[in-house]
Amino acid sequence: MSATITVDLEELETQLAGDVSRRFDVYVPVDENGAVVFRRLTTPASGWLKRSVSLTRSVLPANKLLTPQTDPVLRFQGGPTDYEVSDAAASTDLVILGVKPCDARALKLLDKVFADESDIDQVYVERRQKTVLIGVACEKPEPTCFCKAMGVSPWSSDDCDLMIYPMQGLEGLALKCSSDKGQAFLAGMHLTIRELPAETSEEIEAHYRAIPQPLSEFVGHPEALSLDSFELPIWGRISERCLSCGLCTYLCPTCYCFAVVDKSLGERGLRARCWDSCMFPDFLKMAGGHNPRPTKKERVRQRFMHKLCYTHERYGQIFCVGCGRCVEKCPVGLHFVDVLSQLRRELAGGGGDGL
Amino acid sequence: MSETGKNPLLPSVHTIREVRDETDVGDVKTFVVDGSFDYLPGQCAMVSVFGVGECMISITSSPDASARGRYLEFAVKKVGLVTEALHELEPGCKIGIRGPYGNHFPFEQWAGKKLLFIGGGIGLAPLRSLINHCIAHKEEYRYGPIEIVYGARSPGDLCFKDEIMGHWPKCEDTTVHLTVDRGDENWKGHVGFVPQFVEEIAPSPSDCVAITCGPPIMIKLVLETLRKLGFEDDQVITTLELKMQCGIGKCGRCNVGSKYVCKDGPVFSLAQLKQLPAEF
Amino acid sequence: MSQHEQWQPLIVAFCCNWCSYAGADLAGTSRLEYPPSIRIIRVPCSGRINPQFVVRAFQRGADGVLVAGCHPGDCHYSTGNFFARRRFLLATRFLEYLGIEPERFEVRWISGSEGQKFADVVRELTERVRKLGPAWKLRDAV
Amino acid sequence: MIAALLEDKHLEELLRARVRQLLESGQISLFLGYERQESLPGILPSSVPCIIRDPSDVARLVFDRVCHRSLVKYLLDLPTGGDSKERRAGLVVRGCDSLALQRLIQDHRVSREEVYLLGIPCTGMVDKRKLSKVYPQSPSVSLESILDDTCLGCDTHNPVIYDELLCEKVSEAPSSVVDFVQVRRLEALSPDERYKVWEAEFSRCIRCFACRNVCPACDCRQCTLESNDPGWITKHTSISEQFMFHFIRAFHVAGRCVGCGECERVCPMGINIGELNRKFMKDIRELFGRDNPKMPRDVEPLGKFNPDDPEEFL
Repeated sequence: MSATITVDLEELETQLAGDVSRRFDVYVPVDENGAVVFRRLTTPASGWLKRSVSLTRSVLPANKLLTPQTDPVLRFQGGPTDYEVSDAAASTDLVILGVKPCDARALKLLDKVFADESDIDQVYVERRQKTVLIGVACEKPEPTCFCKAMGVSPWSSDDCDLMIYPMQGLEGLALKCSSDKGQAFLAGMHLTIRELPAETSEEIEAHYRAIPQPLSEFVGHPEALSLDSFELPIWGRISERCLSCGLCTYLCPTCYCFAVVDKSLGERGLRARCWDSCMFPDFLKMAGGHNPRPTKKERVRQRFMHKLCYTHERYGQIFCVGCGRCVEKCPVGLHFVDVLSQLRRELAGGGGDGL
Repeated sequence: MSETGKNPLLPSVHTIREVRDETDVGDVKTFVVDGSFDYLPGQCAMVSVFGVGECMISITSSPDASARGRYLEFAVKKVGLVTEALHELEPGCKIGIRGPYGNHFPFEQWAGKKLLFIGGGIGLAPLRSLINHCIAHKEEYRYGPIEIVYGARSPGDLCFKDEIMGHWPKCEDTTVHLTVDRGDENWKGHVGFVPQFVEEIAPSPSDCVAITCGPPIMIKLVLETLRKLGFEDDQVITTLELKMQCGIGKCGRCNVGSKYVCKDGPVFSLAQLKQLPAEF
Repeated sequence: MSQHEQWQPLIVAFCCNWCSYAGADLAGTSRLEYPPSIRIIRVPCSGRINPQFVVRAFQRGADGVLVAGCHPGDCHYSTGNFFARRRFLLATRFLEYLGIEPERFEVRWISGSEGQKFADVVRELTERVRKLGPAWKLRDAV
Repeated sequence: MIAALLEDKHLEELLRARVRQLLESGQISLFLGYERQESLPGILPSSVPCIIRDPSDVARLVFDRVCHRSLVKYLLDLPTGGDSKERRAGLVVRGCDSLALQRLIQDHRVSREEVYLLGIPCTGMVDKRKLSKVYPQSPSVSLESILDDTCLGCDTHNPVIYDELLCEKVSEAPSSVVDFVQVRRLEALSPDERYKVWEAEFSRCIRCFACRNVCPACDCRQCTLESNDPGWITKHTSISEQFMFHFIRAFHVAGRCVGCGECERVCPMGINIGELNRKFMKDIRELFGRDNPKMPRDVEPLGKFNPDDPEEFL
């Protein structure tokens, strides 16, 4: 692993807003009416870099930039006997600055779905290759954060190309390269780089290591569920309060379900992959009316079994990175930590397995 | 534009060559489209009407016939938006097709066995691909006698009449048993539901593979009948149908437990199905 | 500027079958001149017009939208336009609140004998919209 | 202690005792109430909806100042008709909940006879964002400083329908909502400026439908947004479709919104949905002379007319 370095904050800011923005689409977190969202860097006011790296986690995970809510597949034009169809899948050279380690880890998990199986989604893979992830170590985690419990370290550069450590008291901005792509990107900016002595590097790590994350301790280290949990009574009980909205899935960095939806305006049309949610009642409803998951019980069970059991069986991983968004935002508190806690009690009571 | 040109959801555009009405009421049509690709019986393709959407349809032509005639056949029942739009189309119209998707019927594993096909209504569509393939390769795979049990609501609802009443009964060592839920003045054949009919025919389970496809309630009762007749779970093959969007195991729609119907299915043995959560 | 003069705004008019459509018809048979860029959608009654229709028209290419029905008291179904009046009192304000220029949207009562009024309303609306230029605010694209 | 500000132990005891009686006597077959979520380190306390069917579970019930979400819409999930007794439900209603329930009753989605209402005069819930700034340790916090803005402007603290009240009525103050400060501020802008405001707001929308699903005025059996034909919206999220979605949502609750503020509270993206609803409230007030547009009546402003309504379309 390469050493920790420092660069001049203003110099980096100028480069990113200038030359880098000409070569890449640069996305950074901004605060819009209290909601942190990623926006394309166009005409930033000076000081934006410092603001961006000091923001808390975004409402929508950074990794959703690679799987946008409406993602064109193809365009068509003409009538039924003379359609002209063109490929509309696009990928651009992308820089995402301000990625939290949880969201970066989520991309590693999504790689297993989109890039690691026999049917590779080339569009995703291409985007992934063309994206430079600039992470930011978590200076001030939210009370709802529990990434440590899910095996993510809030300062680790492992899942990013470059990592920023926005720690106070250093001369300049501390950075670490963690991939060849990151190295090349950094070199392309021709910044004045100062290498930090090993002990400062250790101090930085110690600083981040010491930042408490109380919820992680509460969550512990969950293990995967077995298929036996499918029949537990808990699903009927906890799902009673679900609103059947798609908030949890749309905010979840590891949720990726989509629908393929056509839209035509006159003779022209667009087919796109659009986010969809297993919490919506019609998610699995078929044209004939049959719905294998007709009530909230089956749908809530699907969400948690998918994350805790099915993905583990298929990809060897629990699909949760502990970002805490569902904990913070679910309108009825039907979130990962609460469900996990209730599952543990139920399994302990019933002499069940795991977790 | 995708530089690699490997957009997995991009269909190729095919022209409809012929449209055949399968049933008297006109709710099932077979579409013959120009062009083909390599596939095996049981596999599906994503068929799309531009501006309306896509749906997963099993390929009903046999791979042998497709390869010879450079065409694909899809038998489509009108049930939803996309299939309704498809039914509006005529020869010369263009549709999108991508595939093939999913696994196939494990016909290579049935050497020396008797084959029992049990179909209901439009459920004969995927079986038809397989039946024609098995008949064509009967000697190669040393299959035993072939029995086909097929039923529909009424005589007018029976699909693929040329084959069930013409071609198949004439094939060597092949028997076709037809039944309808309700007969009419011209119907001389059996009247009754498919599962009961199977019970009456009472095929012997020894050295036999049963392959069934039809409406969910029929499949459920047929499985029950086969169990009573002494068929083991691994002797029974069926297909699952779930809403699908991508066909490549990415969209997260058609999972049953950790399996994706579009990729790991649609063909499952009863033994495999029993390993999955009952949510289909 | 010359481009703007060339440009013909597209006006979508929702006309009730019994009065306003007959008014439009009369304007035509009386050979009254009004801009040809209007597209009339005939509906049974102004009470049938869901305000969503107006948004949909802007989405799909309209630069201006006219909603026209019988004068209050003259509704073929006796009260349909009274309901429409309430609905569109709110809808006009709401569209404006969302940022749509009020000049682009109009509701008028036009009877079957008011061919001249129909022609005048369409002409005035078209001219107002022409000054504003093409509508882009609610326009959908693929 | 903030915890003490949030709780009312006496009321909770009354509630539990009464629910136990109701369940044991068979007068109701289930009770819709709130339970406190398991306390998590560093995380704001939160009470969530729960259904109690067994009298021995009444100890789970709470009523405190973090009981967000209205319970009434859960009634729609309960099976009805036939032999089902599930709809013989008891529930807690505050002022805003009682308005919401009246809405469902008017729409024939719930019948008054099948529900038993324990009324609780309510002086407001706390705002989680305000609370998070002072929680857990802040020596002296006034309740007013952490109350939800909607609650601060509330003029219906006391339930308008109930079978019994669990405590004394509180005095009502005139609502500050009728000032429509934000609506007026937006009205003062130019159309282009207003469009920019809404474009920015709607561009954040992720169509999770939390606003719709939580709304007691959104009680249709089949939502128009889910109808394929004509397909008013698709799953595509162009800004045009976002405008259409918010137009439909707001218009469908125009004259029906009870002003509970839930839509704004649940929106994860912080969209100003409430200013759309309040615009309709303000216009209904001005145009049709309804002093209190959020108070459900037999027929709503858009379901009736007055021949003397303002005439602007001659």
